[in-house]
Amino acid sequence: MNNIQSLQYFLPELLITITALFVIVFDLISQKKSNNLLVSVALFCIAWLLYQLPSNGGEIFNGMLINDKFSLYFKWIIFISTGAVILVSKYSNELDKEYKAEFDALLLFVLLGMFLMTNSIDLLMIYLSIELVSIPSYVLAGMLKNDKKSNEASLKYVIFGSFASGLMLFGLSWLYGISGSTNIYEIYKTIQLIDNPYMIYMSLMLILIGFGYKISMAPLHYWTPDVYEGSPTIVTAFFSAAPKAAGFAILIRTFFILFTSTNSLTVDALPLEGIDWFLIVAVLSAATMTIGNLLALKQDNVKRMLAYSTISHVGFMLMAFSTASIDAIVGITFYLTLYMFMNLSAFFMVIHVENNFKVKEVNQWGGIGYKTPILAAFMVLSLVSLAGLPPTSGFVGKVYLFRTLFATEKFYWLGIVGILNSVISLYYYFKIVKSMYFDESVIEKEENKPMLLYFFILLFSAQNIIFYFYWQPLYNYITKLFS
Amino acid sequence: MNYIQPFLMLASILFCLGLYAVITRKNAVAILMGIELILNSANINFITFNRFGAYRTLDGHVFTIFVIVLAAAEAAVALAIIINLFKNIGTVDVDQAKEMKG
Amino acid sequence: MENTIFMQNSILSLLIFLPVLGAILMLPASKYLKIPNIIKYIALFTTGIQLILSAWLYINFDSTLSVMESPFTVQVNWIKHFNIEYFVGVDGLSIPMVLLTALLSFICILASWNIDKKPLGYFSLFLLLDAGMMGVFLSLDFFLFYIFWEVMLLPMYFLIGIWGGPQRHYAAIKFFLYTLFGSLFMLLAMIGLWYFTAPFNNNEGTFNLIKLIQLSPMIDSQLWGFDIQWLLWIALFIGFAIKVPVFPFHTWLPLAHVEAPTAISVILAGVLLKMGTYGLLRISYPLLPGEVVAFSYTLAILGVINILWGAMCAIAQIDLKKMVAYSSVSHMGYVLLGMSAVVSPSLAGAEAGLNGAVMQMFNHGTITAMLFLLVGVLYDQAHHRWIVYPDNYKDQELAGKLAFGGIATQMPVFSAFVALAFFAGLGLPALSGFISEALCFIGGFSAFRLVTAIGTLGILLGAVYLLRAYQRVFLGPLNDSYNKLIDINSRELATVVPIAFLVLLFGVFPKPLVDMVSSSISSLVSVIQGAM
Amino acid sequence: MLETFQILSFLFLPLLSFVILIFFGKKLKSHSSTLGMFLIGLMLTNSIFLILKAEPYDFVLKTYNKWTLYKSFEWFSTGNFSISLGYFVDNITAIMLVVVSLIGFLVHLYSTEYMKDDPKYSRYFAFLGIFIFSMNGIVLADSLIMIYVFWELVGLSSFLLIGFWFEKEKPPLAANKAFLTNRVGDIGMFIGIMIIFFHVGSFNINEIINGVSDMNKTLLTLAGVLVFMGAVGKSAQFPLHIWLPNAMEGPTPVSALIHAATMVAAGVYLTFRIFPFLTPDALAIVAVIGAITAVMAAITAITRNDIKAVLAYSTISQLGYMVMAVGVGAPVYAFFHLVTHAMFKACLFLCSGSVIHAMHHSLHHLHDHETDPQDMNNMGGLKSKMPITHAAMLISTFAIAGVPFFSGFLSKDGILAAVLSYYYKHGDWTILLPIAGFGAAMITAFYMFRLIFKTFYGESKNKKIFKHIHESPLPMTIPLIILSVLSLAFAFTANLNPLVSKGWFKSLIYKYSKSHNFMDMKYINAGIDAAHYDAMYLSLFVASIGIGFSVLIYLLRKINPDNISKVLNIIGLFSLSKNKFYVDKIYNFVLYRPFLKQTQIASYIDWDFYDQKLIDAWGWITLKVSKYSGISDYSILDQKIIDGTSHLTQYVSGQLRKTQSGIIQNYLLGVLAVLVVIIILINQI
Repeated sequence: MNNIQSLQYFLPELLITITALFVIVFDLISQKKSNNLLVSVALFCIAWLLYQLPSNGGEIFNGMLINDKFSLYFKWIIFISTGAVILVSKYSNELDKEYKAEFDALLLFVLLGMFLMTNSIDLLMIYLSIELVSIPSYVLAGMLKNDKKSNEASLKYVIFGSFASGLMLFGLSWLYGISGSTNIYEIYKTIQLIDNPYMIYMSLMLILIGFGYKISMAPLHYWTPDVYEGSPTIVTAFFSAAPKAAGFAILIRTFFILFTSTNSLTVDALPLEGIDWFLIVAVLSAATMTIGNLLALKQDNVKRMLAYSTISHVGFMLMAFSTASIDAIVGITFYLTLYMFMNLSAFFMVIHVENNFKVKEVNQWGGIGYKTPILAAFMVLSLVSLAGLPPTSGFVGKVYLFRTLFATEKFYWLGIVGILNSVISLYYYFKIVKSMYFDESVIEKEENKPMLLYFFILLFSAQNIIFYFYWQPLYNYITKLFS
Repeated sequence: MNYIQPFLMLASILFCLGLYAVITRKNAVAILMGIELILNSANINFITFNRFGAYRTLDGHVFTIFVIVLAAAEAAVALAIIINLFKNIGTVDVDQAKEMKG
Repeated sequence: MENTIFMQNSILSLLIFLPVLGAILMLPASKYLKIPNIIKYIALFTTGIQLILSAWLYINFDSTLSVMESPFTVQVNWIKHFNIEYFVGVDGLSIPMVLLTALLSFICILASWNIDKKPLGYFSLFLLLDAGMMGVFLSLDFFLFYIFWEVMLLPMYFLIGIWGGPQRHYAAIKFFLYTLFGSLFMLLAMIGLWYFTAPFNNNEGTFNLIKLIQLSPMIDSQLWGFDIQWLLWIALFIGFAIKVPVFPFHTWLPLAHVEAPTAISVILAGVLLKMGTYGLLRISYPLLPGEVVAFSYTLAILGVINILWGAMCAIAQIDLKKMVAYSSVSHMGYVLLGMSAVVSPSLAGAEAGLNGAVMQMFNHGTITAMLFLLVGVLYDQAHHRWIVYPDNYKDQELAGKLAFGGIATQMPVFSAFVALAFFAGLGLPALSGFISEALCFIGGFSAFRLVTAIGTLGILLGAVYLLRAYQRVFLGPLNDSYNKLIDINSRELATVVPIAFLVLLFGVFPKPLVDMVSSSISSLVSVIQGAM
Repeated sequence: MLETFQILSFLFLPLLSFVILIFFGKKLKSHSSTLGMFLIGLMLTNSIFLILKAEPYDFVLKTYNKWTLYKSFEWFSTGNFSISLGYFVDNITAIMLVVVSLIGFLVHLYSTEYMKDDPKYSRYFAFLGIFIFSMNGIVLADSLIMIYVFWELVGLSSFLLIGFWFEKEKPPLAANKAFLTNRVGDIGMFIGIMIIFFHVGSFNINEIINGVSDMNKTLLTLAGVLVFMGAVGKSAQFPLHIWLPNAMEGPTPVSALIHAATMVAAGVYLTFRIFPFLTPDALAIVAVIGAITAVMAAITAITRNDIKAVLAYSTISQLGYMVMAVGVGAPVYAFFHLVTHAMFKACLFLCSGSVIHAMHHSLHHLHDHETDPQDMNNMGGLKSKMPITHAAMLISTFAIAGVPFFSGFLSKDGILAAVLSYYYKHGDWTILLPIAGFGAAMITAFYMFRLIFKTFYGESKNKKIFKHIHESPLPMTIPLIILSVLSLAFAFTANLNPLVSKGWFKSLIYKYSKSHNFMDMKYINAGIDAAHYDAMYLSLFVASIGIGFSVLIYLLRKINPDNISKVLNIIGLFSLSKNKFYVDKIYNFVLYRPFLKQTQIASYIDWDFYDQKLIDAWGWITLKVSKYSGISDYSILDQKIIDGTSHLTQYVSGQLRKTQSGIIQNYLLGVLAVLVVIIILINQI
């Protein structure tokens, strides 16, 4: 489809770009007026456009992007979480109000990048979209200009990020060399004919590094805790949700199409002959979840603990990915959806606590359970869900992840590692619960009650219960994406 | 005659040098330079493959141009961050930035 | 007529969800109704209704009908994708447990009347716990069962962790991790069952426990060189054994019981422990009869170890509550022993054993509840419950000396009830403990003679720890520091008397209890004997 | 129907007494005893009506009517397994019911005076009620399991009554000891019952007797001995006799009723009931245990100074006789002795109670709380002050010593004849049985007269006390008179010759010597008949020696007992007796204390070691390592929560944390290292 025709499938992205630019312009001319209304309206329009967006476009922009149900779904969840972050960001006490417009614009650029990540099918677009997400993210991490930690976070992020994307780029260049094309469907055709798997292996590994860095897979997880801790909490909340979804979207699409026996997202995949990358993913996923959980055990900083918890959740999702069945990617998509919301809810709670009670360490959370009883109760729900216990949706999601493992009868050992890990994870999640309810209170009363934050925390936590009892519609919907 | 080998060798050497620089240099700017080396080694690869692969399109070349642009953008952001770092802790030695760990 | 049918269809769901409703109601009620103790009254009212409903259930219960024929059974599709059903029903195995749960919940609300620390949290969590317990006993769908099983976990964690004794955090976490460890195994087994039985059911996995009775014995494959059935059994057994608790997994129990507030100890010992054995009887036994046959000898040995080890440890305890806690370990051993009898060559023995086990579940529930309640009464007044002060007691003058002594002179009625509970605990005829213990032994003996013969030592050891404690605390010259104690008051009496009545009733006239369970037991026995 | 009602009234009347008195005793106050006496009196009348229906053996026609009443009710049933409760009444049951009711009634009467000032007056009578209820249950039971049920209940009532004065130091301990010791026996009994049940398929005694024939003999022996263990406990046979002397901590009328006349005889009653299916081997064991008990207790009794202790050991000794009699195949004489013993021993105890009562009042008068009112060394010369008590006690002492014209002579000689004939038949080691039997008879005569002489004769040891001694009031002396009359031989038979006698009593019980599953009873009975003259002469001889020595030492004081004790001590006999054969001490050192220690070790292992170390720490290595990790700022909870694997995981976590060094280049190096490793591994494949 040519470029002009393709634009009809590109309207949300266009509006995002326009909004981002306009936010900056507005900031220049508006003399410190709040842009909340503007952003809200824009977000609403984007949502409307997304709602209008057809999902049968196929390849657009001359095979650079693709428009399908899979990407549309991911766009939705990415949009919701990013939108929530943008709306909630006005409550953040850390951010300098002067830079609010820049913050919004940067977030919108990242949103654009993530949209592109979900539907890139060309190596160039893959690289560009990842960079489009990364570069504003470096800035976001360093938003607090005078804060040493924030500065350090952004430094580490930029070095690590460009290093990883450099490696990926090198891998991409080899892939290009092997196949002579940059479109992944074309490459897929060529790769099937090549009988020396070693070259493909090399580029596969390098590309995995690029994607792995985006989703914090071990050993690419190193940046995560430091960046999460140093960044403003609102940014951390954002990092822990939407980019992970985008990363998984691009990982699933690229790896499923490129490195398996099939080029479609609707049938179970087999590895290419001689290239058993499933095993590598399995091993790495075991490492990821183990590292995430073990390191989370001894954390005192809540944000850092949640960072490690994010890593461990990525491990769980990779665990299912290693089976490369359709059930697995349905499970991952499903879990990702649930995870994003429960995690955001937990992070919003952290924001709320930091704003109101000025505490950052777990053991300072004492008595919060009685100071804000309702939020704390929902926080418990989110934590229980993160730990994967009934009666919460986290449990349902985890069941699906484990199920794929047992259903495909591969990697039973991985299942055991996974189960052991979920036991370990209980400990640190419940450390927070314990602190909230059992410890002596050292904090003062809740000062203000931001309604929007309340709303999002309750909404995102409520899904833990709702999708526990009625996950079926959602799951069915996701299943249809892959048929 | 196939001249592809030397170019690829060059790219690989550059890649390794880049890695080496990234890992060993303590100066943040030098690390950035190492990353540029990695990116450029990939660029050489792209161009080499496009030239010797007898591919009809110019995908490789286009790719390279985009990478150069992106590298510039990245460097701009990175340098800004490094300057800020210098403002905050008075050095660009990355080893000094280790407040967060564990 | 229509009313009856409506009642029949909804009674089980009502039993489960009424407490949830009560818990939800409490929130606005506590905020807007300025009536003192409104929360407690709501809790009391809810559990009271639950008790009445369960009594209605008992009156209309026909033990000769199987679950599928019973008018109370409700089976509705819940999640079609996995064939998960909202499938609740009641039969001879579950009805005693349902009655016990309803009764003890009601009594425990009464017993927690003096909880003044965050009553809203306490009572709403308690009601959630109640709902979870009811759900476990009424579910006939494994998935539903598992959900309720886990639902109980969190309220319990908080109830111990916030309202418990000095070591409550430790106890709560320990209870939580232990139980969770077990339930993970159960989860594995559940998924395994679903998955491995699917080939025999048109490739549709099911969690329906009644269907699985037919399906699961067909599992014939192997995994890592082990029979799948064996693996499933082991996983289920570990899951349930922790709850029972069976010997090597029992150490959470004394701690949790000691640290929990009185009412929670009652629920823990009275109801939660029974879930382990109930789970074995409800799930492991009918689903994996072949493994039951192979495993029963081990089960008998574990039961005897429980009996003796628990009793030995109880003898050495100097904390009254801890002693009672260990006595639970010992008493649950009887249940295991009775359950192992199912492979007995004599049908009479097998039935005696299983009936004994189920009755022991009920009777121990009542007896131990009484024991904990009474210990709680004493603790409320004396603020400690040492039998003998420990060597490292804070007051070195008192260390190693008898803590109480001669309380019976001061609190005659209270002591009489304690004596009743203790004698019931040591299996005195005419009190309910005797019949079930004797049946467990008779059953166990018909299957495994030597092991059971060793186990009968438990009769002696049980008497040793209970009577020694009774003598040291209640008899002998009155310790002058306790001449201010007041005898049991009417609220406390109200908690104890109904249980005491049941203990006496089922000791003298066990027929209602036996009739309730025996036909379900007979069919269970025939399932397992069919696999031999 | 009426019959059933009549039989069941034996259970319900005393139960009613218990229930009313326990709930309304406080209101009834002193009327409690009246109520109890009324109900037990009804029961006594009832039992007399019942025994009148019993059919004696017709010695002329050699036939008897099988007069039995039986009925059983299903208690509960699980389908294939059911337990029934029922009664089985025959001559023996009827006699036992009379004995229990009679002594029960007399003890009630006696207690109205003896317990007059006790604050727990009504509770005392309530407990007596529940005792009589459970004792009747044993007597009426038609099945072993029912016997077991009531067996435990008499244990309970015994516990309650021994520990009646629980505010004192010793009674609770004694009560515990009694209950627990009995439980040891009960375990055996329970196992025995189970063995028999799974071979016969029934608990009913008659069905068992008919059904055991094809059972493996060794197993049956084992089962028999195990069931007999119950009797060993309850009837205080060696080695479980230790509880009975302590049981004397209870009120004296209770000792008379429970620990002399009825409950302790339940063991003998049980052995009597199961006699037909005990194998000869099992019977031999029974006989030996009886013999050991008889001698041992008798020897111990010699050196007791507490008046009740003498009687307690004498009870043990006499019970040993009865058990021995069953063992040698003469259950009829065992039962005979049971009944005669019930009368004279109850009388003895009530007499001692009367003496203690008097002593107590005297001491109370003197405000003396130090002197032991039960110590015979404080008595002496009471004959003049307490003539009725003295007369009654003397009569019953003659009875127990086996003096002709008294009831003991009849039953004891039957037993001795049976023992002698057993030796005649088997020879070999069985000589020990008659030696034990006659030896114990001699010693019994000796120490019983020692008791009489020390208490009632000679000079008063303590004049002050003596001055205030009075004869007990009428409610206490009437039972003494009745019981002493019943200790005369004429109460049981008109004929003085025990074996030729066809007295009413023997004709009632004679048929029970007729049947045994494995032995020819005719042959055994003939042997007993043959040995009886030898036995009679011998027993008269040993009894007179015993009495003679007693007269010489304690009445005439011709021989100093200390010298004799020194002589006896050359073979250690005196200190053995003095220290009760060290049984208590041995148990204490070998069983009880090590066991308590064991439990403490068990508890330690369970909690301090298994839980705290293994479960919590999963290996002490991690504990040690964590010392070096230098991270010590956890809260106490965190320290403690190093549960299970988490110790290990915490450690691993600590180590893993070092990888997150905070230095960005290390991160990059880590990434590269993993990449290289993977690539190398891929190459390997």
